[in-house]
Amino acid sequence: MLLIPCPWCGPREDDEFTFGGEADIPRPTDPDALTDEEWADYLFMRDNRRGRHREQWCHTAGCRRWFIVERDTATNQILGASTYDASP
Amino acid sequence: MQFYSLPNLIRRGLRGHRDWTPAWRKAEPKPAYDVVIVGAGGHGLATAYYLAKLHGITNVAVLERGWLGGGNIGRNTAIVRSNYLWDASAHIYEFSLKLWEGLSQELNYNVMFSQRGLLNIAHSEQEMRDLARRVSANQLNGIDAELLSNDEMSKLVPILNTSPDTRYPVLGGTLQRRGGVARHDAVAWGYARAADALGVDIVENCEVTGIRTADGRVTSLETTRGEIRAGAVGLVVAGNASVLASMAGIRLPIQSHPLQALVTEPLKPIFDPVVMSSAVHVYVHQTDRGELVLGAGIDAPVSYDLNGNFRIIEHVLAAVCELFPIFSRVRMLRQWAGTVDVCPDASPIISGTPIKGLFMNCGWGTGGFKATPGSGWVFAHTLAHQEPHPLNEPFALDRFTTGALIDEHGAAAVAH
Amino acid sequence: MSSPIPRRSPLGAIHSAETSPPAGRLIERPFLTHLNLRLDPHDAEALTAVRQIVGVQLPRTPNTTTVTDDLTVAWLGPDEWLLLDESHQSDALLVDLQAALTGHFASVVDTSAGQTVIRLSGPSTLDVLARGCALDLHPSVFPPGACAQTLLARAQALLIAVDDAPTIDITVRRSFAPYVAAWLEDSGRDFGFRFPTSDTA
Amino acid sequence: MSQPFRLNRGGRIDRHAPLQFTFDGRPIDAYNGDTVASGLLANGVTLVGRSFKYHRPRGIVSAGAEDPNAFVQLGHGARTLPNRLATVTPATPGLKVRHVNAWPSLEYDVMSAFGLVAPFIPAGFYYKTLMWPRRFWPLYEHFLRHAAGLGHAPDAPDPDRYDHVHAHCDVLVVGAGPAGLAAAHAAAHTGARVILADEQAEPGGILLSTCEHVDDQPGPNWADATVAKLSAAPNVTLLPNTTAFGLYESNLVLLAERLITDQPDHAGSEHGARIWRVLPKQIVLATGAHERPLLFGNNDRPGVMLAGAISTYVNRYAVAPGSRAVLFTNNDSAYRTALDLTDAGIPVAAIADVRSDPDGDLPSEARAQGIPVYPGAVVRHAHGGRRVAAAELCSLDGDPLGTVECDLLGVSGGFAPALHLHAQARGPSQWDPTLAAFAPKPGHGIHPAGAVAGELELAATLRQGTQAGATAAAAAGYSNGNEVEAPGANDSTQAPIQPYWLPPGNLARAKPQFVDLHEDVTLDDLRLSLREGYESIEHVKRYTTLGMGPDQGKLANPLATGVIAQLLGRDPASVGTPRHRPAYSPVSLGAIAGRHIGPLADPVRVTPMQEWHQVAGARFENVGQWRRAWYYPQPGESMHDAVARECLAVRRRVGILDYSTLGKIEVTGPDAGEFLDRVYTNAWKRLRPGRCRYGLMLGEDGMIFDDGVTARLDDQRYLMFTSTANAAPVLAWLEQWLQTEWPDLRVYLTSVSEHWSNIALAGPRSRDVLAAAGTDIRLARQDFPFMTFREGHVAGVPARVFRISFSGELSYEINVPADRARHVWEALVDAGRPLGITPYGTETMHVLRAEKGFIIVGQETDGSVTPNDVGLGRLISRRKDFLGKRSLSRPDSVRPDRKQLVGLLTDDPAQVLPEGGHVVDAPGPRRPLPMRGHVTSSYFSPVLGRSIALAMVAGGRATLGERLHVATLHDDRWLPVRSCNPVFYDPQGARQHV
Ligand SMILES: Cc1cc2nc3c(=O)[nH]c(=O)nc-3n(C[C@H](O)[C@H](O)[C@H](O)COP(=O)(O)OP(=O)(O)OC[C@H]3O[C@@H](n4cnc5c(N)ncnc54)[C@H](O)[C@@H]3O)c2cc1C
Ligand SMILES: NC(=O)c1ccc[n+]([C@@H]2O[C@H](COP(=O)([O-])OP(=O)(O)OC[C@H]3O[C@@H](n4cnc5c(N)ncnc54)[C@H](O)[C@@H]3O)[C@@H](O)[C@H]2O)c1
Ligand SMILES: Cc1cc2nc3c(=O)[nH]c(=O)nc-3n(C[C@H](O)[C@H](O)[C@H](O)COP(=O)(O)O)c2cc1C
Ligand SMILES: [Zn+2]
Repeated sequence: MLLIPCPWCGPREDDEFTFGGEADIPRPTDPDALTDEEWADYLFMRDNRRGRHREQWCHTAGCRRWFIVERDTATNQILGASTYDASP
Repeated sequence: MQFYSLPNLIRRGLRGHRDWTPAWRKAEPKPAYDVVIVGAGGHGLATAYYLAKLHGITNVAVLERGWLGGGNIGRNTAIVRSNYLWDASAHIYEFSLKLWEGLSQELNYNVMFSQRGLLNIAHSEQEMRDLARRVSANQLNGIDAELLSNDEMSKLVPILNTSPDTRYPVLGGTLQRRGGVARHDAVAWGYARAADALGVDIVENCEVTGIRTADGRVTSLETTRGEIRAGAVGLVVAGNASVLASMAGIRLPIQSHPLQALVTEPLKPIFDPVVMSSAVHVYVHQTDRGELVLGAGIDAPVSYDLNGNFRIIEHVLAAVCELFPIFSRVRMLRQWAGTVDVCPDASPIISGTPIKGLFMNCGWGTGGFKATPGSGWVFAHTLAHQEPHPLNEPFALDRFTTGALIDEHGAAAVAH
Repeated sequence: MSSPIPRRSPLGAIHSAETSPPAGRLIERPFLTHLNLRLDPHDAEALTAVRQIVGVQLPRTPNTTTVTDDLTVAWLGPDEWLLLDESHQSDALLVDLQAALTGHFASVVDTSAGQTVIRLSGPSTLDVLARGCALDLHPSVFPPGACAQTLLARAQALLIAVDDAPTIDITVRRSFAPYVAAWLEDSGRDFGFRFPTSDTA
Repeated sequence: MSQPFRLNRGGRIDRHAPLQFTFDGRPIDAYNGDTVASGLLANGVTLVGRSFKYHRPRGIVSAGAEDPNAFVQLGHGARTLPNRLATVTPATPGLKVRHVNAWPSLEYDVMSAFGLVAPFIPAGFYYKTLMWPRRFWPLYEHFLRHAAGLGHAPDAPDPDRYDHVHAHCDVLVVGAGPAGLAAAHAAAHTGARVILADEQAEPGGILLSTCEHVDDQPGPNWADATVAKLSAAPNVTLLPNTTAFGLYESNLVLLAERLITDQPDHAGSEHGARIWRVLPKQIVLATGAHERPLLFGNNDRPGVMLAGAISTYVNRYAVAPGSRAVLFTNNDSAYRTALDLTDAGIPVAAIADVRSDPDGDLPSEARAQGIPVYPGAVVRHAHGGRRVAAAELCSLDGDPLGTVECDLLGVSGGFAPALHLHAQARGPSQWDPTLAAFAPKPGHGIHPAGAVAGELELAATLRQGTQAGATAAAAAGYSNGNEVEAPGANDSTQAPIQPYWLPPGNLARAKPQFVDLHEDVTLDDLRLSLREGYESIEHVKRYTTLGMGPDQGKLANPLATGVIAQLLGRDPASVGTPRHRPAYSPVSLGAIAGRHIGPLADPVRVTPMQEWHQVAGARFENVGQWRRAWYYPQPGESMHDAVARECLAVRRRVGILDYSTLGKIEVTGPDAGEFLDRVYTNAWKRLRPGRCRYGLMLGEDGMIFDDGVTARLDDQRYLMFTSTANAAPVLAWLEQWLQTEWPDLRVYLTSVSEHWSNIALAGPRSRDVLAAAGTDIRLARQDFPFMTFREGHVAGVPARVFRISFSGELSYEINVPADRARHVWEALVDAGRPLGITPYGTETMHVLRAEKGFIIVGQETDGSVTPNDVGLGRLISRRKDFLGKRSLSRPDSVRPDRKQLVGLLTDDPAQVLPEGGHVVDAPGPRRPLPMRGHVTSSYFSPVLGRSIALAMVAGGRATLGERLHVATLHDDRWLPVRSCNPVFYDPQGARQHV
């Protein structure tokens, strides 16, 4: 069980949250301009890092905000959290 | 290789079992091999075995960072079946199931493959439709599959709560009689022993830390026991696939998640078949030792951490007690987790890569134990010929570019 | 401008029944006006407009409420609030707010019929809730005036600490109300909590 | 005397509360305060079970949760409890205790024949044999299965309930021995919130077993006084009978509280157990240590016990576990047992001490009492069958020192800290050479104190406990803990232990020597395992099953580490122990499931019309958590009849459907239209207020994710309908894009699914019904055309009415606030009665939409279907980007032979195709047979008087009219069909426009 630090509500148990996968995968501004390979890279390829991992979480059962958590995926230690606009 | 048999057991028993020799040598790594397999899990060891046995390639090393068989093969719920929906999956899993049927004899190691039958439960009309669709596809693919009513389910597993007013009513289900379970550790040990006997070096406590390439071709591996040159490299590291691939600059469509399982204390026999319910993420069977082995769905977040997750266990056991009311007073003995490598379409990747000589076998996620023999067989073929066997051709990495996914989430739903 | 048509709360007749003290009370508070308010917290003008209508500031501290005689405003998110109005002037409040916020990027949505409030009060309140709520509701952490959206057993709920009886108001979605009520009844049984009737007819 | 081995003084039992339980039917007299084990011992019952593999006779080894042998079955029927430890089960009146794993009786167990062939069935024998003939495996397996297992599962559902509590505290103290009590006391003093849990019924730990004094009073008295103080403190929760069984990440600790009702024969429906889910700020671990057994021949004979357990039985339970004892030790603590025995009048015939010169306080005292001490001596072999009869002593060099008669053989190989919880969370440990065991490294969120920290002296333990309590409280923010003074005790000194693992020289040949008593793992098994290359401790475990029993090797693993290290000539630290995992002691599945079973298994969600449906006789269908009316059979009607009647009613007159479960999201803000443009395949900005449009939502992979109608309420507000199952996922999906990718879009999303109930009126007379129910909305076709919506009142209730249709008929979807929906529903039914209004359920809805070729997401689609595949390519806008668009031009998405939606008509109009059945070009016996696709929906259409089906068929649209075949599922038949346009009824769509 992870305690996820919601930037607004504070640490809460993980079943209040939805995991949203790796952060920092911006949607391409012009998908039509991409090759199939580039599109596949955006769509499917992931770093899936063992260690420091920036990821998206949503406090689904709470404030419904999406935010970013940094976590060590080898130990599940939470290293920090930040909001999308950085000003909660 | 010392032959395992009852007479030999008795003969050596009379001498106090003093002259048994190691099942596999503790090999020291040589500077170079024709083929290096990374990962001494079931798939890696099977690959090495078939390379040596069927393709005559014996200058092979299997490198394992820890003790062999300590990855997912050592922590899975051991369910074996072949009733997959899509043709490509059905063919490779059925091929694998046929290998299972002679595996103990092939390896001269009793892997206790037990075809006790496998049931999938449908709890809703849509699930019933999905199961019917799968049974129909299985039958036309030559895979044994039966669609069962609630009554028939109840006859096969009388302790299943099939009354209509439970929270998860059992509307019906499917049966694959040839499905079952095997003794998971024995599979790793059996392949290791058989591969070793054919000359394969199994190098434990040897972690791969880097992959070297030159001119777009893999040349050697950096390991905690020195550099090892390789003609070809097969990465078969399950949950760690992305980590290894990244050493070669390759990104994979894989996310690693913890998957939980648990066993109860041993009990006298209660029921025979394996029972699975994908809607409530439960699968359960009773082992030959008498414990109930229970599995769950994956933890949502990506993680390589092997600690158990109690919440998942709570959910699973609530569903289990609802489906099997008499289990309520049985006790959980131990729970653990593995790291599973999940592809977006819940199908594996058995494929070459943009780097010549570097091959991947991963993405088996929550369901690769059953594929161990088949996967090793086709991967050995792929490594030996430097091109895929028709059975694994659909499982190439480029399907994520073309979009030709083999989506086993949908109607097949059940992952194990 | 209340409608002549009788309303039905998700827990039906249960709401009128009470258990005798001291064990505690478990009642439904049906038919409050629930308004979901969204606006940009940086829009000072909009904030003022709202305050003029509801009489209090919108709480800006996460997980807190502001309260007037018959209105509670609960923080739901950095740009989201729930207005719980007991005055039965639902339409008026909705219309006034919508009018006041015209021209602002804001939304006021009536969710009154979609949720209900279950009030739990008495010395064992926190013991009952601890059976299904993972939050630390100890008064040192969750004093009167605090609120939190969280899970209660397997339902989402908004908890509001009302007073130090303690009294906790639990706002749940309509279709989850029977489950939550049954769950509270089961958990509260050991503490004497009971809905005396359950004729939801 | 009924309890021949009951001492006539002392003990914590209540001699005024006698009770009787039975063991295998035999009455056993005992007292309140006894465990089943102490009761059995008091009555001279020493044979309590048979071992797992060889079915050897086994007795009680310990007095606690670490026992490898004392597994029994409690009670019978639905309330039976398999595999419970006699050593921790309180004796209660009438309790029925039975042995496990022996047949026909404990004394004469046919399976003990396994003992005869033991030499041929060593660890892992089954891997080497039972392979031929191949087809015999099921037979072998049947035999193995029946030989294995322990107790029996209950034969009926569990009548008990189980409680769950979430708890928070500043300091959780696990273990209420001297260390834990002192820690709790110090922490509580600071005002911190403290929880103190101990698995035993009585707090006190080792103090209850020994004769030591604390603060100048007998240990038990001090424990009682401290407990009294703690229970009076408002900030302390005391939990006896509560085992901490798991320590997870985030410092989540799971406790299982055994309630008094956790007895097989209790009546009523009280809780059987309570699970505490504790999130403490700090943890003090004071779980003590487990005594280590020693190796010698027949070291498993009943009567061979841990020395500390002997003290416990004597001092705590006033039971003499034997009448003449021999002790075998490598440390001082067994001398304490010798003195306890002597005190109780039980002669100690010999103490064999591995150490050449035992000369501490305790050994000296024992010698002074005249107990024969053999230095440098070991037990080589235990004689006796169902009970130990004598111990054969010899020197470390193997020289015989004589055989000493005894019926009790106490062993002590030192103490291994019970660091299980710490280790479960991967807390670091280190090899402590003075203990010859692993001890936890502090830090890592826990404060170890007492024996678990390797501290074996009482005075130091009390100081350490006090310190740990204060430190933990300080770390949680309560800093005045240092004011508490540690309780005092006599400082005694113990001589160091001399590790004794592998019996030297020839001694190791004595057979059999059990390392793991539960799993029947012998020294020879370990040897074999290492010899065969299974060398890693984890390999040894898996190959021999070391530590895999219900006791999880609490006694065996610490011993095995040393033995293996010595066999391999390695440092024990490098050998390690098998990984610790929850549960420390097993926990019942029902307790873990808690309340989430039966009626509270999972929320059942119903609409405001639920009771009306029930009264109307509806049958229900589960759709996710929702329970929806499926069809409304009238007396004597089959499902088929009812659905046919409902279908025709809609097509000919009018039907009414409760469609409240649909998801509804208000999309508000200046950029709402732009937002919809990005998430739907078609265009929205130009939709005029008051109008509705059907939309398709794709995943970024281009596959259909959801569909539904969205209406434009006004300039800046849209109302989106989602499918029932996707209500929550769609909202989450939209929020994710809005918040993470397009924060610049000024859009707010609010779910109104539950506020608005949705009542669908469908059929040619629906307009008349709506008018008759009373509405201020003008209903004439030109005033309120198809695909528009109006706001107004229906039956006096404010309503949003949508002229949309999922049946292809004239239809109104009437949204009203849920608190008045039932009123509106009844008003419509009343108004419609003269017109023959018919309530219909989801099944009829499915038939009607299938007649029109409308898809259901999740039935026609399965996550691999594009809009084009289901013939909705026209909904794909070319002029804008939207989620998933790029994926539609990938090579595989444009293959001409993709599966496409078609209709199928059977040659035999009465034949309804099996849903899920596969479509082939030509039937044949060949397997695998190439498949073209499958039937997604199949019904008998009453209005058409024939069967219809929808199917996904490869390249289907190009081949309409083709002859195909569908396989049946059960009887190997082939049903000939023709493909056709998937719209079977009213293909022009005229009826919905009227
Ligand atoms: C709880 C659980 C239940 C499951 N249940 C089932 C089931 O019922 N049926 C089924 O079919 N499947 C099941 N699976 C899935 C199945 O276990 C896996 O798909 C399969 O075992 C993976 O293949 P493997 O055995 O080769 O992997 P592994 O055994 O994980 O082998 C990979 C090896 O690579 C090694 N490695 C990793 N990194 C390095 C490195 N850098 N250098 C050297 N070596 C490295 C690892 O140590 C490991 O030994 C389950 C999995 C889990 C976790
Ligand atoms: N060599 C020796 O003579 C020797 C050996 C061992 C202990 N001792 C003496 O005993 C003292 C030990 O005191 P202590 O307080 O450390 O240990 P203790 O054994 O007195 O107390 C430990 C307590 O923890 C409980 N416990 C263990 N695991 C638990 C779990 N998972 N959940 C709940 N409860 C659990 C046990 O029931 C027990 O009551 C030593 O300091 C010493 O004085 C002496
Ligand atoms: C099919 C299966 C059966 C198991 N049965 C037992 C068992 O009877 N007793 C036991 O202690 N562990 C059992 N285990 C769990 C293992 O002890 C171990 O926890 C698991 O393989 C994961 O390894 P780890 O705990 O060392 O990480 C079983 C595991 C599997 C996969
Ligand atoms: Zn939050």
